[in-house]
Amino acid sequence: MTTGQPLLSVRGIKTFYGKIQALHGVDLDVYEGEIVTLIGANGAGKSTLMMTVCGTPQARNGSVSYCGEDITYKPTYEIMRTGIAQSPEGRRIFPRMTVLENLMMGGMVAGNEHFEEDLRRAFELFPRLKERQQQRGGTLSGGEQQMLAIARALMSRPRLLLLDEPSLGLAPIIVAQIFDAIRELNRSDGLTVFLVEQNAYHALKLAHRGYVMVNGTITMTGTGKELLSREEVKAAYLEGGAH
Amino acid sequence: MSSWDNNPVLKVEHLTMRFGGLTAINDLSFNIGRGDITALIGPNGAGKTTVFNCITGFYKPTEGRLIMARSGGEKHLLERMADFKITADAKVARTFQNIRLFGGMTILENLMVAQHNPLMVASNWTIGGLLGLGGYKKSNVEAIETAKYWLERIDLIDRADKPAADLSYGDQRRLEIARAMCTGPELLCLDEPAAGLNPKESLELNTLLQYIRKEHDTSVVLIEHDMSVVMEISDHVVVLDYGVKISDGTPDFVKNDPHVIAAYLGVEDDEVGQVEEEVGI
Amino acid sequence: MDYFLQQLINGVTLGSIYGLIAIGYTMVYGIIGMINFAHGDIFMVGSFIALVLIVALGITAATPVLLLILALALVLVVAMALTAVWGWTVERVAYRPLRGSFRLAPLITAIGASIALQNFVQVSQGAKNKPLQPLFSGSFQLTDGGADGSGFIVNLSYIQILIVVTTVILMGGFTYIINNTNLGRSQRACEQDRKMASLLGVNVDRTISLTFVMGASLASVAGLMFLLYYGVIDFYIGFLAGVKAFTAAVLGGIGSLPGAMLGGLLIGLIETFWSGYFSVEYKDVAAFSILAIVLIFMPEGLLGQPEVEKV
Amino acid sequence: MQARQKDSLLVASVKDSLGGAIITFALACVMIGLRVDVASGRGAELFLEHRWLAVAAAVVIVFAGRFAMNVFFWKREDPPSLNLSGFLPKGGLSTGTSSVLKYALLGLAVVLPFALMFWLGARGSRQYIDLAILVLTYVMLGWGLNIVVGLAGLLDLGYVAFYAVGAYSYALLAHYFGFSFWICLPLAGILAAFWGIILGFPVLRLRGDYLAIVTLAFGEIIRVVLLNWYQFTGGPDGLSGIPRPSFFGLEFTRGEGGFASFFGLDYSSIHRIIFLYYLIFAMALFTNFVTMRLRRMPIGRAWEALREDEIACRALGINTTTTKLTAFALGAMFAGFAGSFFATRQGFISPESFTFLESAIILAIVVLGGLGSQIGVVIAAIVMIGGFEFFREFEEYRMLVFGMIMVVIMVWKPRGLISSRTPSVALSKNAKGISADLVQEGHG
Repeated sequence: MTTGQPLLSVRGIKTFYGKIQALHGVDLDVYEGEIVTLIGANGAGKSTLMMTVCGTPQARNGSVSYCGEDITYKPTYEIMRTGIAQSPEGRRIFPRMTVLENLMMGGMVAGNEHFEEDLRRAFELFPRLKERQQQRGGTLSGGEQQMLAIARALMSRPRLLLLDEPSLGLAPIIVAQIFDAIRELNRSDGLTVFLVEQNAYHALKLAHRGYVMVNGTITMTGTGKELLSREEVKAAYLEGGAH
Repeated sequence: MSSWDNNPVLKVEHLTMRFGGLTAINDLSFNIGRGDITALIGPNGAGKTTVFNCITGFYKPTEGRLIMARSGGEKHLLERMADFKITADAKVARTFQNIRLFGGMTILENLMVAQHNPLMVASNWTIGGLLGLGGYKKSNVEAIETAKYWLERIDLIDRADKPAADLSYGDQRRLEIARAMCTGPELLCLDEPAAGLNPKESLELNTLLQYIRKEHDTSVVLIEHDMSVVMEISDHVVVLDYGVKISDGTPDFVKNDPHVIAAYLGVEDDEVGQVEEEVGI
Repeated sequence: MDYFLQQLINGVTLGSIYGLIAIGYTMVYGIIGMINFAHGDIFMVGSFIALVLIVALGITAATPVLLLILALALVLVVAMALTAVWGWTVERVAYRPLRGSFRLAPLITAIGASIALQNFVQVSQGAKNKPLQPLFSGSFQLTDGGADGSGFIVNLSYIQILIVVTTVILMGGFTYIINNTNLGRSQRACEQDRKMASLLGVNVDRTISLTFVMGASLASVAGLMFLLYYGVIDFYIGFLAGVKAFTAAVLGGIGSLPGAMLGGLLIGLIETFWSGYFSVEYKDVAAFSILAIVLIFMPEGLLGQPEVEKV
Repeated sequence: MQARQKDSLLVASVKDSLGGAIITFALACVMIGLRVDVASGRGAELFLEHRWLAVAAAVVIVFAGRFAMNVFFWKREDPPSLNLSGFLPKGGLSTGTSSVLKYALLGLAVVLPFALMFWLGARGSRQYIDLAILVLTYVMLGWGLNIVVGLAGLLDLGYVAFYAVGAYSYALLAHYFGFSFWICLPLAGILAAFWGIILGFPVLRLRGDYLAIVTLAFGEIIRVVLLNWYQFTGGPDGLSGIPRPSFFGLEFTRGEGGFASFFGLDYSSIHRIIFLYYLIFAMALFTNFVTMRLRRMPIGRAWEALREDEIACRALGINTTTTKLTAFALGAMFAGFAGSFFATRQGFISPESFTFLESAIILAIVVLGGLGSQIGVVIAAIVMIGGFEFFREFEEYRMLVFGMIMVVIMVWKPRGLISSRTPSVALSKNAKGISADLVQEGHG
């Protein structure tokens, strides 16, 4: 699976917020059809990496390429029209728009002709959203918002889906549902998924490959299973109770 | 009865905070022992920062009481006080998750601002100081001395005249703590002090916190995400999840509590055994 | 009672004009969080463009009614288009270079743009009042003043009907655009979360430009209405009308379109009733006091969203 | 993206310039090409004047200008503007240059009236001294507003209201009670400060633009009240016959007991002008002295901290309400002083002098000068007010240019001309200024 040209390729990117450097030269590849996860502690720079891929903020050094094309300095809206979609950290649902309108925003890039079909599929994936189509985004529960954020991203018919902490603040049962949906999308549609997670256990179980990020650099990489059994990973992220 | 219940510096009783329909904290009670380093931990979105905002007056709790007992014996009901009064009178100081320094002011100035209230008194509310009356000058020198003391502690004395925004992340964190200490607090609330720090900076932070606790008669309560930091330095751990307390005790007690493991792994309680087996912990 | 009815009619007419201007304020504030100080002057420019076009086309009260209406429709469309270019240019020159810069900078450029526009019109069109002969003079007489002629005669003039009807049509069309088109949704999306909008492929800069274009064209409609209703304009009308329309936007809840319309209506009514029953001199004090009171005691306005302080 | 890069420099420049030309045509065709004016002598009839040449000129100028800029600067890979910026001081002036400039300006201000007299004689120098008085008045107002906007970060668009309160306080106190200037000056300041507190109390919890708008509203309310309260304020006719100031009791009058005869000088009206000059100079220096001194005191540091981060201030136990109020009141007090000076200088005041435009100009001086920078205010006042007066011949175009310059300077230097902040306290002797990029501008 990890042969040929990667779909997304990140090389040596350094990103700054003002004077503070958040990424210190990150290399990372995502191949077509994979689920790749990036795990790391709060503030490690995972979300920054994901946003840098989308060009907001832009990297100061290094390059991001997608399908072999350099997109490092493209404006965000152009990047998002090339088949990349993101469900960002904190979900960022438009709170004063209805669920349906949120999905329409997601579908704008894809145009109108597939809208009905895509909508039907989104509702199949997350039936809860169908019940709540006319409800405003801000009134949804956390889990529903997360579902909406993913569905909204899917409405643009992406080749590469970027998911930033879909499990954040959600009850385990909802997390399980969402991860099932991701697995299903990958298996049946061949959707490539790049997943940022703090919830390392589930993420590594789901992913084909994983990267571990500490303080803005990648410290480890391997298949999900490999990383799950590495002592360092365990120590850092599964230290919940027992040693 | 644990040590923190004998002589608590802060008693949180039945604290509840609702935003609209959302209950961020639900009937939360715990004690912060005097002289302890207490850690408030829990997964993201568990309501830790909301607890801090209630303690420091930025939110008014929907229900519940927060009783601050100063070492001199006076008691303050924090839920009834304006936020600035909580720092000024009840002697509770805090730092913020997303560091809030005065970036355009120098490091020294940041520490001087923190001594605003005593300096205002010394300057007779500006009037005396403006006219150049003696008392203010002396207090000003003392304030600079206090600032220097803390600058030496956090090893920034050489950069005292540099703008705070120029500091590295770790230095900013420690400066924010030093600034809070300049208000002379009896309870210091730190919101994720170790977030984004590298191991060396984490270590420096631990040293600073131990020092504060030992030398300054200040109790510390901190929010932390990273369990390893917490286990090392805290005397008492309170674990939150979904706005309720799921565990409360010594670090050793907490880290073996199945509820905590479940919350941290993001799995249901009854899954814990299976998951532990699977990953071999 | 009859006097009251007359004031009501006048107030609704005035309120329609304020409402049209207020939309420009509320949308721009909603989308980039700045008070477009030059918007009142865009309204004034729109009014002048309409005046020039009316004179250039030779429209007078003597023009046959059908032709008159067609010609005015033409004036309306051309004025909307040209004023939109003015609105676009102001945004492009004075605001866009400062996006993401310090908050005070665009405020100063807005004030600068306002001063420049006012004085540009003063230079190019002269400082004198420009009176326009009334184009429609007819009216419906709603009451006859009683049998003995001692009562108050309530008039509903054609021009008032024209203003209110045009406003209602435009508001309807505009609401449709905002609620049901991709452009409108993009605008609302930018308002609520600009970064997320760009993550969904929305060209934020273009959307903001279009917001200015829409606001300016509505302001030009208000300008034409103002010209027809009062029959006289000068280069300074933008300031007061602008402040009042802004008050309307704030009263209705800034960022909210129905709020702007409601606020416009209320300000129009308050102003006419205050003038009718209390004192004409202090009618501006009434408007300014409402602005202050609303901002102090309910800054979210009637239909706005309360802001939550983030710590 | 690629398609755009294929265009050669020339083609791209032509395209862009054509766009600019079309926009210019759309802007100009009606507003410049046709002018509606009232025919004199024919009642209120309107007639049209055609000026298509002006439109053509505008279009050509924009096309040519954009074309040149495109070819030489914007579209080039290596714009020469990069080299050009090397000549400009980075982040404003360095501390050294700034302090040299400060003393040079101070020295110049001290000797200015006599130097002018020496060169131009009493008659010839009068208009320049008058202009210098005007500039100094704006410097003082700018310094006063700088406390509110520059230090405390509170956006005040109604500052002129306090200027009006000061002016009317003096005029009315002198009119009804016959108080002299020297009694009224502090009273005017206190009254203005009092109004500052009254207006400030309800509005200071507002943030940002909302605060700006409410202060604008208050400014306008005060003006409209002054305009309509005939019995008390004389309405639009204003108040005249306001007493002139005296030099320690000596009036500037001809004959026995006047200033000239006391000092054995020949009477000249220039004495009073020079006295007014030094009066406003002293008042401005006093404003500056107090501000600089306060900056080094807890209250001043609290103002700046408030501008940097209000929430952090609250967490440090600072009462933000009273801190804001003191800034507001103090700024108002200096405006009050300046107002009573204005009244005594003019001898006549009316609401016309206190329009929103005045507030906008004062704010522009503060922001263009560089928020919080005292010397910046001086430079901006000289440029804006002095430059403005020098263009008196182009009466018609002056405000147009004024507005455009406000836009251009802000776009060019959003942080103002002098944009570095001096620390209020330092351990080392040679502490550097802080770049304005780091300094916040406040939220209130």
